[in-house]
Amino acid sequence: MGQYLPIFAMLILAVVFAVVSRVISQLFAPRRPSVSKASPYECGIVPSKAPPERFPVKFFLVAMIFIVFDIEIIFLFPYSVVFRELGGFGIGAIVIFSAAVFESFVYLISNGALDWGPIKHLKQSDIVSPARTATTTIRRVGLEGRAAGKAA
Amino acid sequence: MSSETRATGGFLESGLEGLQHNFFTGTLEELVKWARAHSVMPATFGLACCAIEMMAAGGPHYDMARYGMEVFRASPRQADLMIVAGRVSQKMAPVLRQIYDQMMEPKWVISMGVCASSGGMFNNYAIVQGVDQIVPVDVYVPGCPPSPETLMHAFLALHQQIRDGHLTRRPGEGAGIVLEQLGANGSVPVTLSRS
Amino acid sequence: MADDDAVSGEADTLLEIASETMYDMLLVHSSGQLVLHVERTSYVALLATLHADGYHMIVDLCGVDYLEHFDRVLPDGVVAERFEVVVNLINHRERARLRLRIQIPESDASLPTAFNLYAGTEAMEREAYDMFGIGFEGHPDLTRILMPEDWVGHPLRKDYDLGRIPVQFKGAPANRS
Amino acid sequence: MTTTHDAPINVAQTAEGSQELSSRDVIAAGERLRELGAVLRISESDALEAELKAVPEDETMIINMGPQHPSTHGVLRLMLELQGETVIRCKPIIGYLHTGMERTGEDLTYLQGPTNVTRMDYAAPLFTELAFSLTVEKLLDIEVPERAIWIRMLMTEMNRISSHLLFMATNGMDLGAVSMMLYGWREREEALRFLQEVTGLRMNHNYIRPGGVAADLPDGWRDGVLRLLDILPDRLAQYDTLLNQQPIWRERLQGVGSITAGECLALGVTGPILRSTGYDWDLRRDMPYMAFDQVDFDVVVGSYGDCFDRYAVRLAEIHESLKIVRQCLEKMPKGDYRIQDKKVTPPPRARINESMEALIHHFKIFTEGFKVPEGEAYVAIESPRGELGCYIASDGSSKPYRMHVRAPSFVNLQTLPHLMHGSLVADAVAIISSVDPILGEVDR
Repeated sequence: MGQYLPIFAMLILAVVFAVVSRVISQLFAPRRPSVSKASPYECGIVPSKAPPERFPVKFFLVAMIFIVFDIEIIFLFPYSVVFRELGGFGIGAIVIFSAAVFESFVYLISNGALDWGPIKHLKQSDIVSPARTATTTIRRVGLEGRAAGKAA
Repeated sequence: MSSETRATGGFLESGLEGLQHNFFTGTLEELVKWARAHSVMPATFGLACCAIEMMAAGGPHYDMARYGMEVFRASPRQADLMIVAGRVSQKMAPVLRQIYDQMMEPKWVISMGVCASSGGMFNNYAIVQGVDQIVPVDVYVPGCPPSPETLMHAFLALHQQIRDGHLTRRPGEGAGIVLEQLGANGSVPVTLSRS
Repeated sequence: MADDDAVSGEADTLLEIASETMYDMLLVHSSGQLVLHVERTSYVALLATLHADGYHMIVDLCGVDYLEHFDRVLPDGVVAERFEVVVNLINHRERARLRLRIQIPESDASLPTAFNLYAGTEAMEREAYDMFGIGFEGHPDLTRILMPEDWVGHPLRKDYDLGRIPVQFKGAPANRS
Repeated sequence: MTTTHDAPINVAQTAEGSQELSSRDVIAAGERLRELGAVLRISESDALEAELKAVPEDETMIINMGPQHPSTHGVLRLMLELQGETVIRCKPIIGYLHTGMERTGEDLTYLQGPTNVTRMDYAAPLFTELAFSLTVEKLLDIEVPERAIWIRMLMTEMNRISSHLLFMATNGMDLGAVSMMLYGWREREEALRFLQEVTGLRMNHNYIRPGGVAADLPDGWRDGVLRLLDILPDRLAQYDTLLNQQPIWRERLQGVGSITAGECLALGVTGPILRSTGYDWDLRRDMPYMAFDQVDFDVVVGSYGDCFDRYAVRLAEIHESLKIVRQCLEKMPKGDYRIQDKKVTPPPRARINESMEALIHHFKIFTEGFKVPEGEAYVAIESPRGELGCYIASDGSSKPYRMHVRAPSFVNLQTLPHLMHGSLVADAVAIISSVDPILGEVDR
């Protein structure tokens, strides 16, 4: 039991600090609610119509992808604590498990789920390439274009 | 918080301002004022040429970070100082007022440059002649544009003002009860206090 | 409309001094620059000719209110009106600039838009409308651009009060609340 | 302690009615096509295809990238119609910094004019002063002495360097490279130090006046210039290593907001944006003014016309300006820094005590101002953002009858709807920063 004492102490300290700072700032702060404070911040413009509720599906797609990989990490945590005792068998199991998840990751990347917007189709062309640096993309046109005399 | 809008009610309703000034709350008040003075976060409200000098004050050479102010918060929710840096046009006035209203108390305003303070050299139809017609201003900074050193002198003046201000209620200020008194043109809020 | 002789101004200045023409419009040399005085009716046609001749960019379009300066120097044959729209064009190949001055009467202050040929004039025409009240027929979005939407009057007109607040000296009764 | 009194009643609401972006089913078909990027007369079939591809109304959201926004370089307000993260339509709404400078210009004499116009483009104030002074000198038909021409060129090129350094700083910060802001400002302070040594002010110098410059170069100005010429090149090399090899920097800029030369010419765009499309047009070289024909430098031109090209063009233009500054240093002639014409230039202060005419001239020039013959003129120079022109119509009095400044940013802003069509919101920030508008000169 004794070995868990520091963890409990830290837990209590964290809780106390959170509660105290929350309560004090709540109590000490001057409270002057007003209509404009309640209205959403639109860069200084008083919003005329309510913000829409419909959100495109792409945002939920990213959330789904996150959950898939989050679960993978959760399974890795307990493994990492006892991986010495499990030895070869443990490594084999984890490799199979992560290969399965990694396969879905590869599918996602190839499908372009994470490439949003115009960059998707530009990737193949040489517009977006490491070879193109600030000095190679410009060309210096000399003075041959200069008109002979002084134009009006 | 100047006396004009004294908070009413006790500790629970209006926090520190509801308390009477005595030995304990006095030291607490000093601590709060010290904390506020040294971590003022300006809202980016750069309008015109003064905004460039304000950014220069934030740059490495003049380094506003010495006074704990280099974090420019974009949204008024997280800012407590609005530096009106530049000339305020008639079209911008309601926007400025909306940003000011959306800032949380305690909040201060620095009117940077002569155009913000008094319309400057543009005494015409397009410019609000002095931003204090729209928002209450704490520190006026002269100069067109004020050099970063002048702006930093304004910061120090603001910090001094914060430290000299009153938070808890002083004995002479009464209970801060606000009544509606029927004045000449409609009812006028009056605070019952001696000061 | 204009025959395409594209006679450049310099060539025939030496010959007939009286009144040169370029694209059949009255040409004037104003401090070393070519200025064409254009009729309102033939404005769009001239723009089409100029566009074909290489003047493919309208650099600037602005209004001028000549309320207090009707007696300005104008070549004969041009009726002085209250408003004037000044259009600056540039020809990158021949490195030449050309300025068009179009007289706009106060009674019907309007001009056909140049947006269809030069898409860059959209904002400039909105500014001329906002500041002078000169309407542009066929403009896709003729609204105010610089002043607030509910602003009354056109500020750059000469009869528009500057709105100057008298400077308050110490002790002077300040009219601020 | 702020006195928070309630909002004054006359503060109108912030809505701007018909100037704002209206929802797509309200506006007419032609207007909708125009705002969907079909502004530059694409063929009917493409226009129809753009129309069909348009997304049903309720899936999109019109939001405000409003006047007070960290990345709109001042008080530019953009109304964006977003479908998820993709920008479908964009409408810039300007006027939030309208100062009525053209109207104020009509009440100031020609000597006071530069103080008013210098506050238009506050990142490069000397350029507007130069355009104003050149126009007045063309109206007066006077020739400025040789030394004044070269001083003006030296100072404006130094101002171009400080303006492009400001672009480097804000462009980096807008894209998240906040340390770029520190480096950009560090170099800009060096340039401002030299400008302050000569003109006495960091900004809004009022140094270039009709008839020459306000004061001669202080002695010891050569080491100021040489010092700058030594430290800047390797600092610019630091920018290269800091930014160019970063995949994030490349992905945020390459292929974003690209425009073709034809679209630029149709929209009247000039300056680094036009040059980034590969179209080499620079007023300093093609229609040389002052002494730019005796100075050799390169015009830098991009290849794809996207944000990365604009960044590269401006970075290279700093090197070109350094080249010009070095040549100005070597070829600086001796002589007067202001035209000796009594009617235009006030006499030196000491002369006033000695001679009566000097006193009269001084008095007349500073109270009533010198008279400019009747006429009108338009002179354009190459400012860091494009062609900056000043059109003055004078009625023979000592105040300009009409003073209009052709601001490059005002016209360049019209490319925003075109560049942003179909890009992400994050790209919108990169595009605004690459157009580099200065709202002081946009709203005048």
